[in-house]
Amino acid sequence: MSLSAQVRLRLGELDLGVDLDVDEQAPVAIVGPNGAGKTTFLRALAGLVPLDAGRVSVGGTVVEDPAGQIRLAPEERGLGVVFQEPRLFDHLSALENVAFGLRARGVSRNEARARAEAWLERVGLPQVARMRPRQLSGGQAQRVALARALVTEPAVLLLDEPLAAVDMSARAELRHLLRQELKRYPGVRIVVTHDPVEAAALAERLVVIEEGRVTQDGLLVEVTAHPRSRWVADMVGLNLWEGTASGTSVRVGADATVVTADPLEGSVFVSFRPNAVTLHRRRPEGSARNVWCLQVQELNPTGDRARLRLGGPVTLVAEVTAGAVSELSLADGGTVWASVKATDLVAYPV
Amino acid sequence: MSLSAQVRLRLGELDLGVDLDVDEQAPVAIVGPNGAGKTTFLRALAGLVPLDAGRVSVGGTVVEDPAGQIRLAPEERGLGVVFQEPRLFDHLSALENVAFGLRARGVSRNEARARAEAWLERVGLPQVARMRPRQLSGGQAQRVALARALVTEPAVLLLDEPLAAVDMSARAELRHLLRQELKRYPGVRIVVTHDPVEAAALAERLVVIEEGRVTQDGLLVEVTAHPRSRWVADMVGLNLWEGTASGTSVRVGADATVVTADPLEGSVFVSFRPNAVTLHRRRPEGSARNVWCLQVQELNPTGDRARLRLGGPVTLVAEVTAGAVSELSLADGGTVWASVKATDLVAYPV
Amino acid sequence: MAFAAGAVVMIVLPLIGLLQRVSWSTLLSDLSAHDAFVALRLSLEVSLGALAIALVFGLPLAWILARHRFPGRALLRGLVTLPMVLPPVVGGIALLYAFGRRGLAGQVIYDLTGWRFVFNTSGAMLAAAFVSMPFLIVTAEASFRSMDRRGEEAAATLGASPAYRFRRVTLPAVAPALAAGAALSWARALGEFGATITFAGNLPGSTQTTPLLIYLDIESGHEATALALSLVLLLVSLGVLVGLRDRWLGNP
Amino acid sequence: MAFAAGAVVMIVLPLIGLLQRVSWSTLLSDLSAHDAFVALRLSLEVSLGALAIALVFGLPLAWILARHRFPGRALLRGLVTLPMVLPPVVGGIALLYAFGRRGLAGQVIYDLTGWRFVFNTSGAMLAAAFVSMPFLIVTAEASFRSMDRRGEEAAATLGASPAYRFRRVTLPAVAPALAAGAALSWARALGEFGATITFAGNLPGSTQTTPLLIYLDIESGHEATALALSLVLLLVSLGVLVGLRDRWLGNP
Amino acid sequence: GSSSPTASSTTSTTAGSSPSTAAPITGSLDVFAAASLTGAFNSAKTTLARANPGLNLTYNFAGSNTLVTQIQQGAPADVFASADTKNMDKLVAAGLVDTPVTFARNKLEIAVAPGNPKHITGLADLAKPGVTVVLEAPGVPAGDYARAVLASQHITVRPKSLETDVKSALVKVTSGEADATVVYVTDVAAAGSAVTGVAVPDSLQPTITYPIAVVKATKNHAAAQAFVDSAVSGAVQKALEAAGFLPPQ
Ligand SMILES: Nc1ncnc2c1ncn2[C@@H]1O[C@H](COP(=O)(O)OP(=O)(O)OP(=O)(O)O)[C@@H](O)[C@H]1O
Ligand SMILES: Nc1ncnc2c1ncn2[C@@H]1O[C@H](COP(=O)(O)OP(=O)(O)OP(=O)(O)O)[C@@H](O)[C@H]1O
Ligand SMILES: [Mg+2]
Ligand SMILES: [Mg+2]
Repeated sequence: MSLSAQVRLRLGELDLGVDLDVDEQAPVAIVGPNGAGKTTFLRALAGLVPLDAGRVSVGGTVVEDPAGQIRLAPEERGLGVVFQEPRLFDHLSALENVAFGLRARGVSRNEARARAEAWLERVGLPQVARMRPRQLSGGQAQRVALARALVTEPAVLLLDEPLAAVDMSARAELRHLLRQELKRYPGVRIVVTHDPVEAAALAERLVVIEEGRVTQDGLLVEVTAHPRSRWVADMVGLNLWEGTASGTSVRVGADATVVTADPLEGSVFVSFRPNAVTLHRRRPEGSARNVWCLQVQELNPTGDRARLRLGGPVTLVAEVTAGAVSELSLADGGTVWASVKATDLVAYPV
Repeated sequence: MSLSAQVRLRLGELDLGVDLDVDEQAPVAIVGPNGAGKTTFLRALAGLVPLDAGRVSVGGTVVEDPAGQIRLAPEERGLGVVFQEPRLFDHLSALENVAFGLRARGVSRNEARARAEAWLERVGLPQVARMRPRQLSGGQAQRVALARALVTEPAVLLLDEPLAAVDMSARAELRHLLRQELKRYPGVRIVVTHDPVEAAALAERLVVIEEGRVTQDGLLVEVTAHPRSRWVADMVGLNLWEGTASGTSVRVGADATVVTADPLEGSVFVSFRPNAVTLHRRRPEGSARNVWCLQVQELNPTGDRARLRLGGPVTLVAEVTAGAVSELSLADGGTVWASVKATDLVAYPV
Repeated sequence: MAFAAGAVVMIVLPLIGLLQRVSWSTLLSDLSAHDAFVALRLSLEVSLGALAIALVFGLPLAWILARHRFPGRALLRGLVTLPMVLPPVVGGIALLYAFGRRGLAGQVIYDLTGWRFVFNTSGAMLAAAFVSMPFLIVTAEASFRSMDRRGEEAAATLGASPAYRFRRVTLPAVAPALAAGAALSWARALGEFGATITFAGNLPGSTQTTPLLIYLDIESGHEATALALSLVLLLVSLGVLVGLRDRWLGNP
Repeated sequence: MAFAAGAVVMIVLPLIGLLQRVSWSTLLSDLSAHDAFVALRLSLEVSLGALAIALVFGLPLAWILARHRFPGRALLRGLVTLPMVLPPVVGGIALLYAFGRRGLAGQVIYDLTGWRFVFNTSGAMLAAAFVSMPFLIVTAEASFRSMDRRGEEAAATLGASPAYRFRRVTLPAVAPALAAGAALSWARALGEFGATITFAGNLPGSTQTTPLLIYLDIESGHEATALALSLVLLLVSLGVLVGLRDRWLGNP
Repeated sequence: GSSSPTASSTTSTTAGSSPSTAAPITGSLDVFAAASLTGAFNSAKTTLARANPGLNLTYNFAGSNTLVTQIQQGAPADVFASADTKNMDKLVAAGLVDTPVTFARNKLEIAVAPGNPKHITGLADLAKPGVTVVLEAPGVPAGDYARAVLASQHITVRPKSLETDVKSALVKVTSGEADATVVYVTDVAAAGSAVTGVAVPDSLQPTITYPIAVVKATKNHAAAQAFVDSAVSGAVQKALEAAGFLPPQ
């Protein structure tokens, strides 16, 4: 069983052109900015919006092909969807909602109930079984929707931000559950997420969609280590510069050149981790050439560390310990010297 | 201007009893598990669900007091709400949605348009002004809803997970915007969030609601450093044990006693950071008494680090470098020795 | 508020006027004197039959009008509302042309099966359905159109067939509007008069529904009886509407 | 699908039957010979007037029935549907008792202002409103009841007064159902016959609406004219319903 | 001894004094007339208008019973022309009208499909098996008259339907649902070629009279009286005769 999709469609301002082949080996995570077309892509796979062109096939069966006049209805495609909003059936109890897909497939009343109950338990909500959707909190509703899709065990599973409304502690647990479920799930699994932690926990392959196009596609570790767009870099928390390399020297701005470890030529990306940045009260001595005097534009303490957004000849985010913040008496608007070791800069061709 | 609320109400299974006084000094973040009653609490403040008892006053004016038969309508309370779902008006364009509150308050058509346009720009969506809500993506819709509430500049601002549907990179930016807006906002500001980073960025005070009750309330740094419930500990990413102290020795389980730095007596909480845990292939030598042989229950690589859930005589989460994972050849299901220094354990009375 | 009171006055005052004129002392004898109970039973039978016809035939049509695009849809949508506009007698004549023994379809049916609608309870039902079905169709169509379809989409991705979806998701979602439409349709069928008399005739026990009996009472000068009978008709329908609708709709 | 076709047959076949019998050659002379155009104009005026009355008075009532709890609500909800059940002639008599010159309210109004509804276009409107308003009320109430109120809540927190909310949020949300209700109500008013002739009389130019003229044509043996006139009535309403409704409802 | 609702004692054919050569009628005049008089009264209107330029004549046609209710409820009628004496008597009893006069008579006739395919020659044929007959319901004058005549001849008819008025009975015949019905000659005449009439012998004809009276509350008594006179023996009477009504005598 595998999914092969060439999706071409226009919807309002969106011009979607995404090619994606997914096999049942491992779950795939899709990430991308708001409005990039992630939801629309899933909807197209599910048969909820028609393709203008292209083709979608599931396990070798063509389920949609505008040129060949083929278009299977959503219920004929054997897939399950968790939508971005819960979309529970208002007139059914939480349990009946979860049992719906089973009943629709002809599973007996008792068995459907039992399996639905088991799944409600798994998503941590055994107590809401008899409640109506409007009596549930936002997060509870989304968890019921998750159970409703998972219980039917379809050949293709499409999840659109399944954990966005789930609270942090429950999220860790649910993420764990989902990870296990997805891991052993014998089908195609695609998860849209905004959370890199979630992507890392759930998938091995990461697909980035920006403005209706796939901009990166590869193993998660590969994509997160070598971001190719500002958006991806922001998402994985790396600094990213684009520049022109000649040898180990890369020109990344009007007044700024950095030195990297590996020699390259032509257009390159340079990325580095925020915690590779060292901050100093005065210009550091020694041979480091990647040194700038920058202004603190934003200071965000998070636990025992702090993230700083610094601007000047270059713009970068630095992460330092809380101790360093007070030691250097850093504050919004102040200036500071920042240095990065050449060996911490990763350069790769555009 | 300040808000003083004693909210008592029952709704379905929820028994809500929350007392909260908020002044205009700084924003307050509310966190808590799904179904804890956070949304219901905000709805009660807004006048969307009636109190059974208690009282709500805004800036000295009692807006609701069941005993005194006082109950102002939501539109008479002068507050703004961002709901958990966008709740945009389907028949109005994004721009008209944002302008709605201004028009309702009698602002002229042109001025309302101009201010709405400015806000759409601020939430990063100038291009969707003429689109209808059903043409927006989930995240775009929620951002429009955010602009719609902020543009009216009400005396009390209630935000229910304003950034949950926003993508990571836009979220950083929007969080920054929201942080600035909330900072200079001259009114009462309450934000419900599931994201500790968001709470840290937006608020100085953190209120934890669990099962309809306030379980912790204090400065953010204070609450996150001294969690008093498993939920809070999970949220801030700390390990938390409850135990009985006699001096520096705390009994935290049937077979487990830990040594802390500060002597205490009676029931105590013990918390420590996951990265305070050191892992070893074999039992470490020396004087460390906080040493256990544990099983790896889960292993989550996140960037250059990995989080491990370990179980045995005690249960804890450890964070180690990616290097350590391969060095110790850690894997799901394996065993490992874990130690924590007494000085890294923070103990405080229950 | 004041306007709402105006509406109540406009509707309730005439009913009070009726109540005033009913001669209470002779009410029971007025009613039992003639075919009142036969007519009432027949009225219920005919109006419920018409409602059943409207539901079985009208609902699918409403669905198709609401959810499918096809050439001539706008026209068809207009056509199905026309029986409401037609003066009842003309409606009856039109029915005769279509389903009478010499009618377009009636002739065929008669020749094939020997069945005829005229002078027959089935004819009264057909006449009542003809005038009342549009109310159900229009209401149902509007509700099918305006309902939120996201639930249906979710049901489809859960593997539900269109029929299963319709039954388990769509119908429950539009239940309040459907109930309103059914109530309108039923009430209209219960009050139906002109088309029935022209098409089906007037024979006690088979086509003489209560409104026909009331009309005859008025024509022959038995106004008191007519009013008494109207009162009973009103009470019956009030009982059904008050009793059933609230339960059906749920109480918000 | 087959059932939907059945519904179409049931409704459209009689209309085709009518078309067949209209004597096309004499159509124009049939129509221009008498008060046809006067009656048509009056019909439009009366039915639109009735619709206006239904909207102004009926809509607030529907709102109150849908959104407020008060003792007797279920009863009132049933009461407002009764004019649909009442045979039209009885409805006319009831109107006379209430708003006739000697009626409960009519007497008072006449004594105070010298105004009378009977034999007056306003009376025809009142009669048409009496029978047609329930359709609007029931449909509007159902839609007010079943609509998603989260938008209204959001509007309230944005500072919108109840009236502003109603106008800018509630009405647009229920527009399709309201349009359907208004169409039903208008069509019923356009076809109204029994209550009008009884209550308002049958005076050319002031109360003789098209259905009344059709009735007289049939009474005096001019069936061809009656059918021609019915046809025109149908075309007018078809034009209005097809032309306006699709625009009003939006095309999904 | 037929029990048919024939002329009442209050009806007289001699009331009314002015001859048809009276001065022109002027002012506005509201005539409430039974719906079955629509054709005749409308065609007389043209003649009346020509002869009386100052006359503003308005008809209000409806069922006699409806008209009675309207007049009782204070409707602004000047003249009431009824299709039966029973309804007129209600107004007489209530003192709302002057003494009525008979202005027309009618006869019963059997109406059958054009060309008389079932070969119906008289009332007796209505009882033949295979002949579908409809009659008007009890209380509807035409039905009561027909039943009285049939009873006097000991003919037992089993009608398929008891129609609420003459027109719907006639429609059953024109549409082929029924083979025969009994209606007034004027109805057969008005229906033209849609039906064929089979005469009922004069010897069996009941007395069917149409009374007319001035409404007491009239504001234009002279014109009202003039219209009544015209109905008895003037232009209106001529139109009635053209429509098949019999003169008052
Ligand atoms: N029904 C529609 N009509 C018109 N345009 C639409 C429609 N649905 C989507 N679009 C367009 O497609 C774009 C992408 O929408 P989509 O929901 O696929 O984004 P997304 O990647 O899921 O974003 P998010 O992360 O915010 O959920 C929207 O910005 C909108 O312009
Ligand atoms: N209308 C209602 N009827 C019955 N019970 C309700 C209703 N609304 C809320 N509840 C109950 O109140 C509980 C709390 O709901 P609420 O929406 O306030 O939670 P929350 O803290 O906002 O959760 P989340 O983080 O998932 O949004 C729900 O679990 C539900 O049982
Ligand atoms: Mg999306
Ligand atoms: Mg919530």
